[in-house]
Amino acid sequence: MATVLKKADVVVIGGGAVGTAAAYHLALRGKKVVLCEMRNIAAGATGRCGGMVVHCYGRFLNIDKTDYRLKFTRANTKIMKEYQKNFEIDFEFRQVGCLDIAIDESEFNDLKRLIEIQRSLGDDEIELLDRKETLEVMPNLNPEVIFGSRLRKSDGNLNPFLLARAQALEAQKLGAEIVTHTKIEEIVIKNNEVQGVKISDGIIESPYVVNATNGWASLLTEDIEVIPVRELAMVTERLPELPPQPFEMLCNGDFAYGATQTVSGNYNLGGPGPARPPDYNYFDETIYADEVLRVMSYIFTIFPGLSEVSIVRSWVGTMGFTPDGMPSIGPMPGIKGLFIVAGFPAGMSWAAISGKIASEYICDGKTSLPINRMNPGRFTGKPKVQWPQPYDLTVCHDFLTKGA
Amino acid sequence: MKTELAIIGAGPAGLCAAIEAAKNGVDVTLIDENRTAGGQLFKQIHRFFGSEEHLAGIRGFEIGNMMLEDTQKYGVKVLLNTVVWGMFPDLKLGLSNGNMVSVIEARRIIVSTGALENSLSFPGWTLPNIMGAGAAQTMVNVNRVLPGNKVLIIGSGNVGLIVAYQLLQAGAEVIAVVEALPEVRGYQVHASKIVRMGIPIITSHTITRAEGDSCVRKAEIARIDDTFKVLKGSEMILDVDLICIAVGLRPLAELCWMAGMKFDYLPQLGGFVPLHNENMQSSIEGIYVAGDVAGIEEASSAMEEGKLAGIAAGISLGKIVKKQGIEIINKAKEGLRALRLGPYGDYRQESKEKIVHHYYAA
Amino acid sequence: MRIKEHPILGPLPVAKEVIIIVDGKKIKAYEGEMISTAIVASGIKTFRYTSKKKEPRGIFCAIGRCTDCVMEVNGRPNVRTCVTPVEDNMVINTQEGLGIWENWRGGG
Amino acid sequence: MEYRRSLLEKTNGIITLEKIEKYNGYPSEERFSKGPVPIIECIEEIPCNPCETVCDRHLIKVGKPITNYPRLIDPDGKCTGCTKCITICPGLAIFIVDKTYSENEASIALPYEELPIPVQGEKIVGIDRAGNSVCKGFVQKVLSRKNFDRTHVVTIVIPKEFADDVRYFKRIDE
Repeated sequence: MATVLKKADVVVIGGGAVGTAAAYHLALRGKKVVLCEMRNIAAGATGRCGGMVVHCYGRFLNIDKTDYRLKFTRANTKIMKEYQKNFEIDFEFRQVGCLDIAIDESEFNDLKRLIEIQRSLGDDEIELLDRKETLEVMPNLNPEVIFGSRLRKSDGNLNPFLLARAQALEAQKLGAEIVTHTKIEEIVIKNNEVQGVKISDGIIESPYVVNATNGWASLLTEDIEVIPVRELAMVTERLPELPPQPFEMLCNGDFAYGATQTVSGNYNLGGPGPARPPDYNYFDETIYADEVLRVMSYIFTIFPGLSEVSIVRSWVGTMGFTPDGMPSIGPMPGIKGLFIVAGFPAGMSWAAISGKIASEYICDGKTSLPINRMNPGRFTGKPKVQWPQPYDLTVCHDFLTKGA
Repeated sequence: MKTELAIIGAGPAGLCAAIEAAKNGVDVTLIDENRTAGGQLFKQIHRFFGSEEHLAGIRGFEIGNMMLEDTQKYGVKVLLNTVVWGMFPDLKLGLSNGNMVSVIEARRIIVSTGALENSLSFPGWTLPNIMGAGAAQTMVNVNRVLPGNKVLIIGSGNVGLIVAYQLLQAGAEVIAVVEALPEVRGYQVHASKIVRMGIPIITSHTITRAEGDSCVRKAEIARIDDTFKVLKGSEMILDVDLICIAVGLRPLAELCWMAGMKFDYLPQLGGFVPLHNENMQSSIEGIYVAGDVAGIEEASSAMEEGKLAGIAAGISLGKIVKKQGIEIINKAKEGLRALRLGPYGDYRQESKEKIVHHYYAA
Repeated sequence: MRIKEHPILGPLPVAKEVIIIVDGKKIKAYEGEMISTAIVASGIKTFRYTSKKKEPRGIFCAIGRCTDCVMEVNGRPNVRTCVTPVEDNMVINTQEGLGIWENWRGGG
Repeated sequence: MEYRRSLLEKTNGIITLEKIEKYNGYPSEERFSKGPVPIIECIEEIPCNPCETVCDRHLIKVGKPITNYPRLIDPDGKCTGCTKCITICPGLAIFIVDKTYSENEASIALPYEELPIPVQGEKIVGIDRAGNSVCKGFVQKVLSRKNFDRTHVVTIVIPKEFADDVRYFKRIDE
């Protein structure tokens, strides 16, 4: 029998923005929390993303659930504003707006239709801008390529490292224990009830486990089916703030290329980095020359000024998608004590509220917001989604937008 | 663009690797981000140590000129003003020259990107005219401009001692060389030379503060005990207008990290060093490392390691007959062994053996 | 100041004179030499001021690695002056913080 | 600057005659009486042997490995004072002392790589290994040969009793 290293009320797996949020909110409710992170705080997707806060990510996929999604992302923004009042670390959250750019007439018409649906579902913020209006908001864009855009002024960005570290620090102040460089070998379940987690030198006993490992979630809990998606990211040298400064651009449908300027002036650039043949390993964090050139040149067609700017570093991050594009947040059906918070294409817009919901469920058995549409077990028993191979952009674009 | 052997960094190691490989029929592309090749050679106006095979007794920049001629003689393709911004797994290199970006594919790669000077933090350390000793050496010997007239040097290793002498040669007044440990770190001959020329070497002392505005004006040094604690009351204020930091170098191994090489942490060789075997093959098939990037030593060892890597790459490409190649390799290894002896060499030999051991154990 | 005569390197090599404009002042330079060389030769030690604390910074590594010597060159900030050669009537300004991008296509 | 003296008092790294005698050997007065003698002040096992290879009369021995302490092997005074060893030494650690220069004077040939180059007959102050001025003297000869590769050999003449200590000089007018 493996030795029991320690006992906890809740073990949170994953040291990203979502895991540290869960740890904080659970500690806030007086729970004895142990957070285990395989590498270091924010070493996974959190530390590799552009830090975008986008209240309604993507286009067609789940457009019908706009009102449902806005409840969560607006609540998320409210919580982050509270954080800013009493957290020691400033995680640089700013609402500078977000432009979702149409690069041809058909995309512009799509945006027009999408906005009508969004408005009909109570979204009073979203605005449609034609080319002139878009260029007034962000003059540095390439007029020959821009057709128009969708603007939400309440979107913004933040420093993802600092968000995760801020939540982790506040959780520690409330007694939570953060254990890094500790890989979970398995979630220990006996007759469908969580006993704790197994790590290299023993067991941490706990009646509750929160799986907040996003892209890696299915490795610990198969049936929840979170698909890892490889994203390439780059950062430029520091530039003065570009007035006015809505940031991130989503274009080319759901396969977003993006550019977002941080508080310290660097531009974070991002784009899809499909896994490579022959083995299509989505966790492959090495970088390939052709994908760096592709993402750079695509963004430079949209934002030509950046082509005169030096790229300082490039890296790869692993996002988590679910087959239907909605996150998986909720108790794992059939396993008492296992709570899932994973599958976020836009994690920074959901992290704080997901952590709070996890703590509500574990402490009160119910949640302040309805999580019925995000039941982690909704894919159990269904045929596993075969990610289209070879994984090329156009095929995946249709796959994601039209659903499995 | 394709090449058989791409070499990144045209310093002593890169130049020797290129020459040795090209001399034996390998198609070599030597890449360097600077306008001229040579790396540290062209700021080293002193004579090299070692033996005849190490070109001892010849000044660094003369050796540099000789090697530049050899690169032309043996048909090495030299790409200057070209930055390697990425080393990718399938032996591909991302190049940029001006705003022209391209990718070159190689069958073998040698990384000889050299080293960067360590800095030292103390109140005021970011003031203008507080710079690396190697930086001051570059300004004086390459750019022919004297950044300051009253110089304080921190660190009494060979770099600190040699730069003190070379600043004096350029007409500056060197106020003192300050060393934290109780004894001088560099060669006695370098120390004797500057002491007889009136430059005091103050051991068991360190810099505790620097003051200035648009340029450093004052430096405070103080005695420290063997736990590096400042002894109150031992402070001295010196009037300076240039402070040179000579507290060691570390390998410039970003490309090695990017390619996913395995590393070892060896402070005696400058910190994180890419694992390699006795023929400079790194932990990634087809990629070799040579010179300071594979562990901080001096230019003479960098040259020998360059030869080693150049020939090893040539053999593995099938372009150099094994028997003949092995001869050159053994000669280079003898050269290295001779350099890694004595109080200044033993610890390097031991560390290098540890790296090779970890290479095979990894 | 420039080392006109050096015991080992000999006299300064002959080079074509060029003029660079540093913070509006004309300064003599020699073709092919680095911007930082001409700047240091003219007695200037501060190349930029940091954005947050406005502290003066100058050359540190002189091999193009540390970016402490960056200045605005021909309207573009963050140019590493220790590895960028001078050109005739180059306009060079001490960089304040992140600098001002003048004729930048991406400019606001 | 008043702290100059206090700094000099604290200096470390001074090479001493005892160490030179121990590692490189120091000529006897009897050997000195035969003419110019190269003095090698290289007391560490550093990998270096150009002094051995440059001497046409093979009077300097390092051997294998090249970290051996260099030693002059010239009991019968074959050294002609050609000064090749002085200018090849990467550490500028070889001097030629000739105590037969005159009745109470000795000459010291030492490597010089600074500007301005001294002129024959110039008045100088003899400096010892610790940087102290110990005596007066004059510049007897300045050799500036092409194959010396920019190291000049300056021979100074000083009172004989300082010949074992003076290893540098400064001009009087400085």
